[in-house]
Amino acid sequence: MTRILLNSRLDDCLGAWRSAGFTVLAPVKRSDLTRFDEVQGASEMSLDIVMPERTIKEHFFLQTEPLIRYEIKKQQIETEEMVPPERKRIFFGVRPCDAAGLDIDDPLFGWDYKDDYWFRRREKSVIVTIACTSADDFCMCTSVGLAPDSPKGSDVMLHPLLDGRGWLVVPHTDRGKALLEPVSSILLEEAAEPAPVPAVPVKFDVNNVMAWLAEPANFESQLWKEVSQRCIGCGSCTYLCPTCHCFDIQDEGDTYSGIRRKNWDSCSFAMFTMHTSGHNPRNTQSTRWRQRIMHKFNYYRGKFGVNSCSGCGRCTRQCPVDMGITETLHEISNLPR
Amino acid sequence: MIYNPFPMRVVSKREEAPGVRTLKIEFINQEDHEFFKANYRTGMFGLYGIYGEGESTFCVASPETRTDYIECTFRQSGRVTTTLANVDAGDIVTFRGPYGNRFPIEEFEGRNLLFIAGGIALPPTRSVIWSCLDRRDRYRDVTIVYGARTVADLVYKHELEEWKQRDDVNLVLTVDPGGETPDWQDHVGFVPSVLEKVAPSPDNTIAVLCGPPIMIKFTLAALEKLGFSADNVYTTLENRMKCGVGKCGRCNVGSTYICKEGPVFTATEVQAMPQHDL
Amino acid sequence: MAKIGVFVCHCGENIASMVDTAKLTATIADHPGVTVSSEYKYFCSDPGQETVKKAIRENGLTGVVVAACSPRMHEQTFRKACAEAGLNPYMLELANIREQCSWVHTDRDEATEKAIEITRSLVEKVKRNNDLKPISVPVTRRAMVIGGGVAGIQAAIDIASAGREVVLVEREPSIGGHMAQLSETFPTLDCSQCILTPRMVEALQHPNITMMTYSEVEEVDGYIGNFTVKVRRKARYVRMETCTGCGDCIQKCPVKKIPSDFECGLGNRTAIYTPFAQAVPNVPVIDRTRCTYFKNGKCKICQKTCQIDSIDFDQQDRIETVEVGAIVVATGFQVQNTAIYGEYGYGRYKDVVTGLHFERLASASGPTAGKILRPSDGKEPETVVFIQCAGSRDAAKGVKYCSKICCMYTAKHAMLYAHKVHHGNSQIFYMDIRAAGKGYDEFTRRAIEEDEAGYIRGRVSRVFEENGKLIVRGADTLLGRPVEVVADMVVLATAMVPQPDAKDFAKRIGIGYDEYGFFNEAHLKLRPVETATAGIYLCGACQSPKDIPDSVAQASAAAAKVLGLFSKEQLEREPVIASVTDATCAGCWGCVIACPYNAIDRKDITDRNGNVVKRVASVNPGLCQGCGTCVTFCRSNSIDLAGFTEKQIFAEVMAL
Amino acid sequence: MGIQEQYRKEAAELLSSGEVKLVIGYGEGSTAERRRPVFVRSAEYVSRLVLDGSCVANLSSYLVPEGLLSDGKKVAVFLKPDGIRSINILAAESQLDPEQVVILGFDIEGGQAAPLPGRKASDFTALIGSLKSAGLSPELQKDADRLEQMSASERFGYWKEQFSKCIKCYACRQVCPMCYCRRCIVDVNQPQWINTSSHTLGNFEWNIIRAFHLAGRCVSCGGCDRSCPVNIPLRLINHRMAKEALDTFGHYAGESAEQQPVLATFRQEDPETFIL
Amino acid sequence: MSEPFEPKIVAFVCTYCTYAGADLAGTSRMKYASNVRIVRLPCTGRISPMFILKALQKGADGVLVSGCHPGDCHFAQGNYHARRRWTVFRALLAFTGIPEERIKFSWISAAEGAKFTELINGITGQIRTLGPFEQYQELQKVIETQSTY
Repeated sequence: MTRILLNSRLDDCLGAWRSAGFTVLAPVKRSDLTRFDEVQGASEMSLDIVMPERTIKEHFFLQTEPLIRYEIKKQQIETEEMVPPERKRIFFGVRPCDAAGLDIDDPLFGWDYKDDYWFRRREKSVIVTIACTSADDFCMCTSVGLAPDSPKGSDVMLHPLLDGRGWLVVPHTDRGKALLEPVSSILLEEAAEPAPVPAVPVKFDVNNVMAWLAEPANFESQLWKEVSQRCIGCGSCTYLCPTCHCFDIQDEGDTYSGIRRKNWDSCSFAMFTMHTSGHNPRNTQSTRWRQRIMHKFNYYRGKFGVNSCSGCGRCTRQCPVDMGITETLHEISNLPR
Repeated sequence: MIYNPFPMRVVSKREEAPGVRTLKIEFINQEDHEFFKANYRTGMFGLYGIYGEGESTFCVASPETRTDYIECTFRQSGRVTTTLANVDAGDIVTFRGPYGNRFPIEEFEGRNLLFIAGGIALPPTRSVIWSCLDRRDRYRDVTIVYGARTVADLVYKHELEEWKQRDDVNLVLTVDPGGETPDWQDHVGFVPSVLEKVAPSPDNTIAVLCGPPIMIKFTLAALEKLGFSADNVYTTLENRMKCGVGKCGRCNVGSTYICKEGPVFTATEVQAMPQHDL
Repeated sequence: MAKIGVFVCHCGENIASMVDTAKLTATIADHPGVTVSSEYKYFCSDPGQETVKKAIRENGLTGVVVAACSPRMHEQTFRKACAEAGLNPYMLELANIREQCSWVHTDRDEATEKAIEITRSLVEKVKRNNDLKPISVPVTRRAMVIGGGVAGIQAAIDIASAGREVVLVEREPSIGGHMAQLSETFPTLDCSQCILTPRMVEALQHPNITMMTYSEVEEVDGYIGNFTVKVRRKARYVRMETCTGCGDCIQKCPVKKIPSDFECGLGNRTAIYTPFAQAVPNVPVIDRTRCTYFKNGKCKICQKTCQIDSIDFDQQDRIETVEVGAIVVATGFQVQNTAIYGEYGYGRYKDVVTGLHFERLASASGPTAGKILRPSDGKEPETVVFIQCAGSRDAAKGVKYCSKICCMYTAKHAMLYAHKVHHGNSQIFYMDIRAAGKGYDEFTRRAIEEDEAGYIRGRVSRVFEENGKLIVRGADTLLGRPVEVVADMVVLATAMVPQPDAKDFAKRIGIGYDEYGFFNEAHLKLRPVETATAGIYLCGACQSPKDIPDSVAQASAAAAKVLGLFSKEQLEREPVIASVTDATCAGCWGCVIACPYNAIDRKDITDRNGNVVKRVASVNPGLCQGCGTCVTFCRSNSIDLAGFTEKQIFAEVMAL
Repeated sequence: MGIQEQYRKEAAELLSSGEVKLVIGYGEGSTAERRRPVFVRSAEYVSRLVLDGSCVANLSSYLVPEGLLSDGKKVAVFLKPDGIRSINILAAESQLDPEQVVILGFDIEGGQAAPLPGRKASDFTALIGSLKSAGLSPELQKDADRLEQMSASERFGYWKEQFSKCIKCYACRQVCPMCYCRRCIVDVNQPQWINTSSHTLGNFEWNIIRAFHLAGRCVSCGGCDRSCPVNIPLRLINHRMAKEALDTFGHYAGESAEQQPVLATFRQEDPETFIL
Repeated sequence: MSEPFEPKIVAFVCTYCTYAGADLAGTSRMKYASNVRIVRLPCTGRISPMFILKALQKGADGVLVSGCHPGDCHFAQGNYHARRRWTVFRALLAFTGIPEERIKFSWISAAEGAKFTELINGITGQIRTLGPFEQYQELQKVIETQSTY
């Protein structure tokens, strides 16, 4: 027997979770943009899209995170750490690629020094994924070893039913199982057939890519210049990426008081690695693009055993000049060897 | 949490060279100080900050043998360093750290030490130098080769004088051609070429090398020519950092997080990194 | 960090009665960076200033805020006090809690609160002030005067007599300008040449004046105190060094029928000529376009005639470079071409002439030897009609402005005519009589009352010929009826207009001009002889229509400005000037275009091998006046203004 | 011969004759509708060039950065009239020498690419003049009018919502041919005029100041608007600035390579109805 | 009812005309509302749009920008340049929903102490009626608070 959540019972389900103290976030379309935001009911959700333009990353790793409030007094400086509230949150309707992204970043935020801004939110959040039933030209999860229904990073995965009545509900973690408890009465227990997942073509052979990247000589390959020629050096691919995690720390305020903030930053930006001396190790766009690819498919894996890409395809989908990881990796994997 | 720095009080400020200053700062809170004393080892760095402007990364220039305070030396260039350069005794600044790895000076025991530094990169070397000189009996010959662009650009002039006076330290000073003053008694020439003249035998000698990228490149070549094994040459990398704790993604060179796996590396390790990312 | 001293002044009761100074002092004392905060009855008094100085010395203050009156009142006082105490005078700000607080508010709490905010925000500003040093610009103590009319001559003599070298540049073969063409001058009726020529000779003989006649300024480079001027010395074909001015060559020159410009075409000159008999220098020039030798390769009579071999047909124009510290522009005016008034028949009827023609006719040295004879037949005119505002104050056809001198010279003409042709009848059409000036109104009254000039208020609609007479038809607007005067001669009081090449010239030397082409002064009222370009001054009619007394007065004023500049070897300027950050300048040159003072140049940045790597804007500290327009324009924030830096203003605003 | 073939041929001739070192044009994108910038350095690759009604990007921005033109050699670039205007502004602001830019001009009419005669920016002066007379886009004006009709507070609410989406990825800036500054105002940190953090206030400041910096310079190519990954209607705000420059100062961005910047010049008789 | 709302008004003025005009208001002992804070600059040409944004961030409910009348600029042209910038920037602010009533521009000469007085009183009164510029101040408040999640 499997458990089913009917479309018609979704609001009840959300209600039960909210009564249990959860805040529910789901994809919401507003002002021509879809992103995760707090919802009260199912009608606010936009679930029938391939994926929202913005990832759920921004709810764990804020685009601008206040760290410390400071006030400069005559004899001393008063400070107050701005600790994120530990709020119980449900992310409902996450795509598997975005869920996997969180999983990929966990080791980075956790190694050695633990970034509580990430983990306080991470630990109190439950990820309810909906397996994909559609994909577009940019989806590439299958190329990075994931799939439209991979459970990586999901606490609960919902598989849309073939008959469209609702979802098959599959918990994948203890946290997921616990989440289903307050709604057990709402879920049906019956056999049901899930809708087929879309066929997402494999766009490159990731093993080929990894092998090529690991070869030190290829660091100096001409390919980097060729594939990055039209890159304009904006940060949209990094900011929309579910796994990119670079940041800057900035003080912001008036002359006496302000807030130290942790802000998204991007390895695409020219100033990112500029030394105080003026020396800039990555002073061209091609070297910055190389860093991005190398970091995702070579270095990160070396440190954390996983590639820093979950195959959502946003980098290409929203690239102003139609570039992206897919194209570069496709080029690499098709190189004659 | 992890980005919260220790408040520090400025004890004194010293003008080292044009635009270069040294701050001596001390902990305000006892427990912070205890943490530092327990964890600081020579070679580590920290983020020095001032609220309202931000943080900037430099090494801890004071040795691990003197942990009552922290000294840092920096060149005034950006927003943070410009403000730090203008603090006075009694002002409050911040320190986050110590971060990174260390020079394995226990392994240096019983060996000759060759310190090579250029310009503003004496501070990290100086931390190791004093850490060793304060336990002088554990090491054999100590040679210091220090060069700067001009005589005015030499930092820690009073300590250079002190080392010069010591019998157990061989101090070699040099300035770039054209940077000498009329009364300059020491060498004139670039560090690598001076080094080739004055370097001790590579046998049983550890070299510690700090300087700007171009100097490192030529000095490594000189050391190699002199017969130093790359495993016996240590250096520090000073990449741009924001977090200091392996998160912000800025200091990476290849798969190395300079802030966590560095900043101290052997020449062998440095040579294994992608050179064009340095 | 900063150690700021704040000094709260009571200004007797002026401030203290409305602002709680004790509260202000105490509140500010608690502000970060404030080391001293004290109050006193009068900080501007000697003991008050001593208190400030003592506090600076004893506490090693890095900045001072005096909360008192307007900086326009006592900024200099306290800057001086700071300097005397060893603090850079620019590390001072005045918080204006009197004029802009205690005097204008009625609620003590509100005023106090405001005073605290003003003072606090200036504390934050002064923390970010920088040590500034007055800018020293070396001054080449030699002036150039461009234009050798009466204004130029006066300016040159004044400067030279004060012991400074002057280069006087005149494009005609002789100095003298329009004044040399005049017969008598109003309001005294003394002979123009009689009073001018001694000045011309004085200028020529003055040991400090180098005269460059028949020369034109091609290019001006540099800035106040340091101009490099390229002057084209036009080929005279007569050797200045040897020519004695005997005039034999002129007598023998076979080309005799060239209409003379000086005589307004009423007389002739030769191909080798001096413009007039009293020319200074009295050295002829050969008009290359008319000279037979230059046209046909034959003649050289002048050369043969010259006993001291001063004719040199091989002379070429040459460019001479002169270094000067100041420039006086005195390039004068032109008479408007009255042909635009077809209805007045100028150009069609020989006896319709301009005022300047009349001057030549009335001049003792003129073509008629001072007799008023009409050009058509050389007869003495019985009736002369003068038409005023023939061009001036006429937006439709002429110029909008009043030419200022026409009322007076028309009155003068009527008088001269009456004196020379006793039975003559003069009728003057006028719009108003503008006779403001010493002795001017008396002068016009004299023309009317003693010399019986007939004044008809109204405009002339048409002048036409009938039976050998000129019929002047117009309206008498006072009587409200048409009038018709039968005249033998009509004199048009034409407008004074800028030199035809005035705009080009202004661009070449870098000064502004108005819609007509008159040069712009820096401030119409307060800086009337300066231009917006520091070190370049104006005098005479190149700035606006003027009579002789005004031109001469302005010339002496310009000379005084030049001598003021030359009173020191170094020019000290307020260091409130802009500067460019080379590293970030994108070289779009918006600042260059926007700068009202042409103070921004393009500068090449070269690498070690001397290759140009980029070009950036560069502010010339000698020219920058510190308005900050460039700073605001600059998109990349690559320019900043000392004294009002971005950092200072940011802090000031963010502390409010 | 269709326009695509014709322009491929011309590109090939320019390259093989050595007149240009590079042709910047459009190529196939990752989907059927998408076109992407391509860089062709040899005549043998001109078949990569595509020219049709989907070629909308203003490619002039590729001419400015990283010293592409510093060797004095010429580059050919596919440009619509908006791009040609950009060349004029870049020339007027001394960012490039228009003699180095060979224009393969085209326009899109009825969804199809149509050739525009001319090779140098100055060849298109009459065309740009006629565009100026035709006025700004009525479609944009319609959208702008919709905003203008709101109350100030509603309009503030609208833009607050829009700017709250901004992530400060700077795609708008990076894609813009006018944003060639070596250091952007947002990167100025002494003082930090614009809050770099991408909270709504910081985003508001950033987008307002960028629009101000584009006043009289934006050619309404729409690059920023299309590039914005979070769909902020930047076209409206830039259109508003273009309208102000045109209506008030008669300034149409990129009329000629000699045009002076609207905010670095003035006329004494400029209107000033709002000044008390 | 609480106390009537007192707006915060920041004025950016040139030192040669409007600042002098404000001084004249003082020396003439004219009276005006105490809500205005004056920032002195050499010339209106120096007044950057950023100043206005920063004043709003600091909670200004109204901003006044003022300088010499056209033709009277001490620096000859600074106010002409400023006028163009204001025209454009004002349009931009209005388009983004910052009410025109809150951002005022004026020419006030050194002789116009009375005009300065009237203007300050007028603007203060007008903005007092409009109330605080909460919409903008809200943006600053959001920054200062901890994120919701």
